[in-house]
Amino acid sequence: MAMANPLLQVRNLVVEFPTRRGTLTAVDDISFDIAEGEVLGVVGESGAGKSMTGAAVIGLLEPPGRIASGEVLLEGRRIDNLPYEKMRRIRGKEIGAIFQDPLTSLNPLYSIGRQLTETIMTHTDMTPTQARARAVELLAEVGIPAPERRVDQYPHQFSGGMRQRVVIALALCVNPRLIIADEPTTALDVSIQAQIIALLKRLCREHGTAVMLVTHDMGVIAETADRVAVMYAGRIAEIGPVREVIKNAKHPYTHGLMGSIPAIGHDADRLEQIPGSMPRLTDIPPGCAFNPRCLHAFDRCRRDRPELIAVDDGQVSCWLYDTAAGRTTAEAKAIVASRSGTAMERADG
Amino acid sequence: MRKTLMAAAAVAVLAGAFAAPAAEAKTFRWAFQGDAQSLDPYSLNETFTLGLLGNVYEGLIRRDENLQIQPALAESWEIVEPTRWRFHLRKGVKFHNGNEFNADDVLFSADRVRAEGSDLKTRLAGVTEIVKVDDHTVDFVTDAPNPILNAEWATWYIMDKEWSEANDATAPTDVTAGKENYATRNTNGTGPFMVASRETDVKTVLKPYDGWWDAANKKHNLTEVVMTPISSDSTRVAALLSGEIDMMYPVPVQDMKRLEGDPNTDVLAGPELRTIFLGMDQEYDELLYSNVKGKNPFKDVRVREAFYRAVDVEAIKKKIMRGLSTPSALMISPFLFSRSDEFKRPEYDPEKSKKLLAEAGYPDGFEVGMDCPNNRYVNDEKICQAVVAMLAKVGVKVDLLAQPKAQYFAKILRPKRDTSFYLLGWTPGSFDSWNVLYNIIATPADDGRGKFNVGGYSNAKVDELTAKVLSETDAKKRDQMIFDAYKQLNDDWGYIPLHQQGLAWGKRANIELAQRADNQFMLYYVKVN
Amino acid sequence: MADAHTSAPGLLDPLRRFLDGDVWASFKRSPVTVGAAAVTLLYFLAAAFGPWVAPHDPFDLAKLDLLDSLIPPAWMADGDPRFLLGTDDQGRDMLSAIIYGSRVSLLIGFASVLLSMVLGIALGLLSGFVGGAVDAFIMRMAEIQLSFPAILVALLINGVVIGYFKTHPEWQVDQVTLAYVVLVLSIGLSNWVQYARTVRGSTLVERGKEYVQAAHVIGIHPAKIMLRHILPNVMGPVLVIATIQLALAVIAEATLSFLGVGVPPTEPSLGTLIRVGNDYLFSGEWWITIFPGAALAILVLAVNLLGDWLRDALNPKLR
Amino acid sequence: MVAFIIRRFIQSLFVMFVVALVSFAMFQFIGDPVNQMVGIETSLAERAALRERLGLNDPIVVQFWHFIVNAVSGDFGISYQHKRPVADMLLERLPATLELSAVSALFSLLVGIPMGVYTGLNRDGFLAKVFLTVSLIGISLPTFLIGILLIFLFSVTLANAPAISVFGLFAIDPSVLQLPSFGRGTVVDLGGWRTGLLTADGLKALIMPSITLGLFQLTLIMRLVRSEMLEVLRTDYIKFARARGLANRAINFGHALKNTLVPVITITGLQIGSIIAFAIITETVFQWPGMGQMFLQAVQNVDIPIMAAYLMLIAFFFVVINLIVDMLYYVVDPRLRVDTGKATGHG
Repeated sequence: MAMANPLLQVRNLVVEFPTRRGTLTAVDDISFDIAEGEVLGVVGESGAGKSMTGAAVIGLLEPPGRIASGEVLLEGRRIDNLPYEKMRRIRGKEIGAIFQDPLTSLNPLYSIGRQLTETIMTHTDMTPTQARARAVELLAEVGIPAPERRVDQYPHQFSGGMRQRVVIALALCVNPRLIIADEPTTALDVSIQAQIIALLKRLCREHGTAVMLVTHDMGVIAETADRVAVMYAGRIAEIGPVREVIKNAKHPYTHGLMGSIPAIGHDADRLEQIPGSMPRLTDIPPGCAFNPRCLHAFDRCRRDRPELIAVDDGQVSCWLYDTAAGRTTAEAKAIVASRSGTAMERADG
Repeated sequence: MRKTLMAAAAVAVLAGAFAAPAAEAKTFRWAFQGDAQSLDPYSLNETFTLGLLGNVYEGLIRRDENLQIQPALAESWEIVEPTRWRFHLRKGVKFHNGNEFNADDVLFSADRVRAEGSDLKTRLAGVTEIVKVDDHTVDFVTDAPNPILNAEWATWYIMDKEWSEANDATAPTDVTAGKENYATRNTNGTGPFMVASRETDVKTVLKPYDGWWDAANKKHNLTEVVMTPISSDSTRVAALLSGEIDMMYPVPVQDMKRLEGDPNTDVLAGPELRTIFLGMDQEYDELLYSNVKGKNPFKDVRVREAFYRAVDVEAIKKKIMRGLSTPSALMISPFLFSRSDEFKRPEYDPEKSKKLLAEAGYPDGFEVGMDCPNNRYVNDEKICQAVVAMLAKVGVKVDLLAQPKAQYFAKILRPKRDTSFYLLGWTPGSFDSWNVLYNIIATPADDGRGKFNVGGYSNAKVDELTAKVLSETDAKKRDQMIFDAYKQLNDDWGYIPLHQQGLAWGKRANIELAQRADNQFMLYYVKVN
Repeated sequence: MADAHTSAPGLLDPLRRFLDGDVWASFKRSPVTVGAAAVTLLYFLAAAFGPWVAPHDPFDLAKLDLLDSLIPPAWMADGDPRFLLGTDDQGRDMLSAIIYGSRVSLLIGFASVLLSMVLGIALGLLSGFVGGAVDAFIMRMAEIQLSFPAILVALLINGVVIGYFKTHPEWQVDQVTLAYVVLVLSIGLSNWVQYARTVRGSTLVERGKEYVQAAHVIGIHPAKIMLRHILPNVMGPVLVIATIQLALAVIAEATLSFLGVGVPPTEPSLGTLIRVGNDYLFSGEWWITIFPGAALAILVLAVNLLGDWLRDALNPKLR
Repeated sequence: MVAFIIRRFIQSLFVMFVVALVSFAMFQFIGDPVNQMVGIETSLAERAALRERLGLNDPIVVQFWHFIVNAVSGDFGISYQHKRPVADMLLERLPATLELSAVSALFSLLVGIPMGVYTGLNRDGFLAKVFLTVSLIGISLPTFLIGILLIFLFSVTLANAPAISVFGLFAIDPSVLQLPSFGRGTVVDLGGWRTGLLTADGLKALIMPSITLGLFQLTLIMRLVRSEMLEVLRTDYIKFARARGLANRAINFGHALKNTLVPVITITGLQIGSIIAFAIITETVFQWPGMGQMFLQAVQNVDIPIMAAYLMLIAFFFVVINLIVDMLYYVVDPRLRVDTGKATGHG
C-alpha cells in the first residue's frame, strides 16, 4: 500500500548476525512505512526481530549485527548507510528512542538535569541556562512534580514510573520526528503502564511525533497504535490498521495471537492457542516460517516463502490469500477462522 | 610568566640530563655494602664501623699499610716494669673543635670504653690501673705481664673529655635510656677527616681537617669524601662501572673479571687476615640436628677427620672464590704467625673419608644440620652449599640453614649454641695467635675464655699452653707454645680451617689508594688523579 | 544472557560451560590462547615428569661437581655438550635445574592457590550466606588482610613458622619443607580476599533466587544448598581468579626468595635460581640468571594469557 | 555522612589495633634483640641484665601494653642497631618512600587509565591486543629482575656505550641518557622534608625506580579499566546516550569513564598499600634511602622497634587511604550520598 508522504520508509531490510554457528538472519527482508505523526505498533514474540528492526532504523545494531541489505529512508533520504557522525546528528534530533528498562536507561552518576541539558545542547545551540530552563519545562511536561527541584536530583531518587517519564522527556527533548519506543512499559507495574502509555500518546499527538512502538503487549497496541505490524521469525506476517488486525486477523498466526480479547498487560509471549514455538533463527524452515505450527499449512507453504499480499486495506504474507489459487478473501478468512485443517486439504486439491 | 617558569624548569631538567657528570675538585665518592651503625667509637666492635671512624678518631697507636704498629697520639712508649706500660703522648694535638689533647682525655676514654654499653671493653682487658704521670704521660698497669697490651689499641679511639661531658655523652649509648647519645651522630676526633654531614644508611660526607697533627706528610689530596652504603652487590658493581662512584668494596668475586676487564676500573685484590673455618659440635652428648640419636658422632676423631678430608678447598678456591682465597692449614693467617709454613694442610681424600666413616660405624654416613651465614663472609652461603655437596659424596646428608648474620649469630653463638655444624670466620683483632687460641680453641669457661669456641673443642694441653702464651714475653718460646697448641688442635682434627678469604676492592682507574689486610679503608692514603 | 545463573545448575555445570561450544570455539579461534595453553601444558608435563625428562638430577648433591660449575651453554665456546644450557655456580645443569625449579615453583603456586581458594570460598560463602555480624567481621578481616601485602605477610609468617619450629624441635622438619610451608602459607593466606569477595557477591545474588528459597522451604540444609547451587555458579569467576593467582603466586615466590624467604638454593625454585643468578649478571655468566628468568617470564605470561582468555570466554556478556 | 565517617573511623582503629597485635606478635618469634644491641664480646651476665632492663622478661601482655601506649604517643623506642629513636629515623626516610610511591602511583594511573580506556574502546583492535599482551610482561617478571635489568641497560650499558655518529655529521653520546643506578640524587631540604622533586638529577634518579615499582600497578589498572569499560559500554544508559545522539567523546570519556572510576578508585586505594610494600624491593635494588630499605635491613638485623613502627605505619597509611577512598566515592557516586549503609559493604 503506497502512503502519501511517508516519514520513514523501510525497504527490504535484512539484518544479519554472524555467529560462530553460522550467520543468523534476525530481520529477514521486511518493508513498511510510517507516516507523519502515525503510531505503528510492532508485535511479535521475543526473538521475532521487533527490537532488532528498531535498532536497525536508529542505526544502533549491536555489533556484530549489521544491515545486510535493504534501505531505511527518513523523509526520502537514506540513513542506513550514513557515516557514524552524520547518523549521530540524526539520533535524538530526528529519531528519538525509548528503551525497555527506565531503571537502567539513565546514567546513575549524572543528575537528571545534566542528562537533559547535555542532550539539548548537543542538538541545539542553546546556552546552558536556556537548556536548563527547557529541561525543567520538559520535566513539567512529562508530569514530574516540582521539576525545579527534581531537575538536580539523580536517577536513583526517582521511582520506576517517574524515571520512564524522564526517559520520555529525554527522547522528546529536541522534538524528533520519530520515536522508536522499544517495550517502553514492560518493566513497569501494570498500574503505571497505562499512565506512561497515555503520556506517550498525548505527547506524540501534541508534538506530531510519529512512533514505532515495539511491544509484545497486544493491549498496549490496541490502546495506542494506528497501524500494527505482526512479526514472526524476522518477517512481517501481517500489517494493517489496528482495528482490522485485531478484529479480523487474516494471518493464521495473528489469528492465534488475537485468540482472546486482549486487555492491557496481556502477554503475547504466551500463545496457548498455537502449539509449538517460534523456530530458532538459525533454522527457519523453507517456505512460510510459520508452516510447522500452522493448522492450515499445505505443500506450497512448506515450499515457497509468501510475499506480502494486499488484502482489504492491510497486507498479509500467507498463501491462503494467493489469488492465483482462485480462493476469495472471504473463503481464506473462513479457513483461518476454522479450527480444523480439513477444509483446507480440499481447497488445495 | 607561568610559561617562562615552565621553560626555565624544562631547561633546568635538560641541563641536568645532558650535562656531563660534574667532576668536582677532588671529591671522592665511595660505597660499602653497609653503613657504620653508629659514630660512637665504642658502640660496636665491628670492622667497618671502626674503620670508618678511624678516619675521624685516632688511637694512641695506629697501623700502617702493612699493619705495622706506628706511634699516633702516643709518640712513644716503654715497658717500665713487666706489668706497667708508659705512654708519652704527642704534644700540640688538637681535636676538631680545637680542644687540646692531653692525658685527661686518655683517662676519660679509658673509663668510657669500659663503661656500661661499650662493646670494646676487652681493649683494656687485664688493665687494673691507669695513672696520669703528667699532662702528656700515662701509665697502664696490668694484672699480669702482657706483651701485646697495645696490639688492639689502633681501634681504641681517644675521645675529647670536655666535648663528651659538654654534650652529655660520657657513656656509650644505652639503648634502654630512650634518648639518643650525642656521640651517635656527632664526632670530635683528632683524625685527618671531620664528619661534615651524615644520613644514616644514606650518605656520610667527610671534609679534611686542616689542623691534623700529621698534615705535614699527608698522602691524600681530597677536598671532600662522600660515602654511600649500597647493599645490593649488582647495584654496587653497576655504580662503579657507570662511574657514579670512584671506589667500592667488597667486590663480589665473580665480578672481578668484569671490573678488571673494564678500562675505567680495576680491582685491588689481596689476602685478608680473616680465617674461614668449619666447626663441629663436640660438646653436646647428642647432636641437636642429626638422625644419630644417643651419641655425638663428632666426638669420634675419625668422623672429624672424615669431614676434614671430604672438603675440597682447592675446588672452592678455584670455582667459588675465583682464586681469591688462600687455603689454610691453620686457624690463623700465615701473615700473623711466623711458623705457619711448617704446617701443611691434609689433602682432600674422599675415599679415605668414606673409610673413616665406615670405621666409625657410619658406613652409609648420617644426617646432620648445618648453619651458615649468607651476608657475612665472601660467598659464605655458596661455600656452605659446596661443602654440603662434597659431604653428600661421602654419604653425609647435610640440611643447610643459611641466614642473615643477625639471625645466624643469634642462633649459633653462646649462650644459645643452637648448632651442630657451622661456618665461621675469625680475625684476631690483636693480630696475634693468643687471641685465636683464647677465643676459639680453648675450652669454654665462664670468664669468657673459649667464648667463640662454639663447637666446644676441648683439650687440656691446649688450654694450658694458651694461658702460658699470654704472659710469655720471650718471642721464641712464645712461638713454640703457639706452634704446639696449633699442632695439638690439628692432630685432634678439632676444626676444619678452609681459607683466608681475599680482599677485593674496586676503584676507578684514576684513583690511588692503599689496601690494608685488615680490610680497613684509610682515606688518608687516597689520591684522586 | 540466559545462562546457568537463572536456573539451578548441576555440579557439572562449570565443566559443561567450560566445554560449551562458544568457549571451545573462542579457544580455537585465538592462536595466542592455543599457544599459551600449549606452553603451559609443556611446563606442567615437564614439572610432572621432571625426574624422567631432566638430563640430570640437580637436587642430588652427591652428583654435583663443583668443578663443573659456571660452564656456558653447550653452543658457546668452551661449552659442554652434557649441559645444554650451561651450569650454575654449584655445577648444576641449568636445563635440569630449570625443569626441577618449575616443578617447585608450580607446586608452591598450586598449593598456595588451593589454600587461598578453599579459604576464600569458605569465608565468602559464610559471609554471603550468614550475613550480618559474621559478614561484617569477615569483610573487615579482608580489609586488614589487604593492608598487609603479600611480602609483609610472608616476612611475618616466616618469622612465626621458623619461631614455631624452633620451639618445637620434635617436628624435625628440614629447611626445604620449612620453606615450602612458609611460602605456601604466606602466599596462600594473602590472596584469599579476592575469592571471598567474589563468592560473597554471587552468594548474595543467588541467595535471593527462587530455587534457594524453594530449597529452604522443602527443608534442605543451607550448607547443602550453598554447595549444590551456589558453588557451581561461582566456579567460573573463581576459576579465572585462580588462574591469574597461579601466575601471581609464582612471581610472589620469586620475589620472596629475593628477600631471602625462599626455598634454599640446595633445591632451588625458579625464583631462587634467578636470585642466585643475579650475582652473575655483570660477571658474564648471564645464563645463570637469564635462562631461569626467561623460563619464569614465559610460564607466567602463558598462564596470564590463559587467564585472560578464560575471563572473557566465561563472561557471557563478552561473547 | 558524618555517622558514616565515624563508623569508618572506629573500624580503622580496630584495624590498627589488630595490625599492632599482629606485628607485635610477630616479633616474639624473630631472633633475640639483645644479640643485636651488643657486640659479640659482651658477657652473658651483661646480656641478661640488658634483657631485664629492656623489659624483655616481662609477660607478653605487659610488653604489648607498653608497645601500644608508646606507639600511640608516637614513640617506637630506640633502634637496637642504630641506637636512635625509631620515630626520627622513619620520619627521615618517609619522604623518600612517599615520593617514590606517589610518583610511581601517578605513573601507573596516568599511563594505565588511558591505555585501559583505549583497549576497552577498541576491544578487538590490533594495537589494543598488543597493549594487553605487552602489559602482561609487567606482571610476568619479578620486580627485582626488572629493576636490575633496567640498571644494566640504562646505567651500565649506556655509560660505556660508544658515541653514535649520525651521518658523520655530529655524534650522539648515549651516555647523556644514562640514568643513576642508585640513590635519589640531590635532595632539597624543605623544613625536614627532603625532596628529590626539585632538582634535575633528583628527578632523573626517580625515573627507573618509579617505573620498576609502577609497572605492576600499571598493568593492573589498565586491565581493570579495560574490563570495566567493556562492562559499562554495554549498559542500557550508554545505549540510550548513543540513541540521544551524544558525541562519542561525551559518551566514552564522560558517561562511560566516570562509571568505571569507582572500582578503579577502590583498587588504586588498595594498591597504594602494596606499592609502599613493594617499595621494599625497589628500594633495595636501587639503594633508595626509603623506609622499605630500612625495614628490610631491620628484618635482617632483627631491629624490632623499626619493624614494629614500619608495619604500624603501613597499616596507618592504609586506613587513611581507605578513608580518602570512601570520601572519593561520595564525590563520584551520588547513590552513596543518601544511604551510607551500602557504602561500607562495597568498600
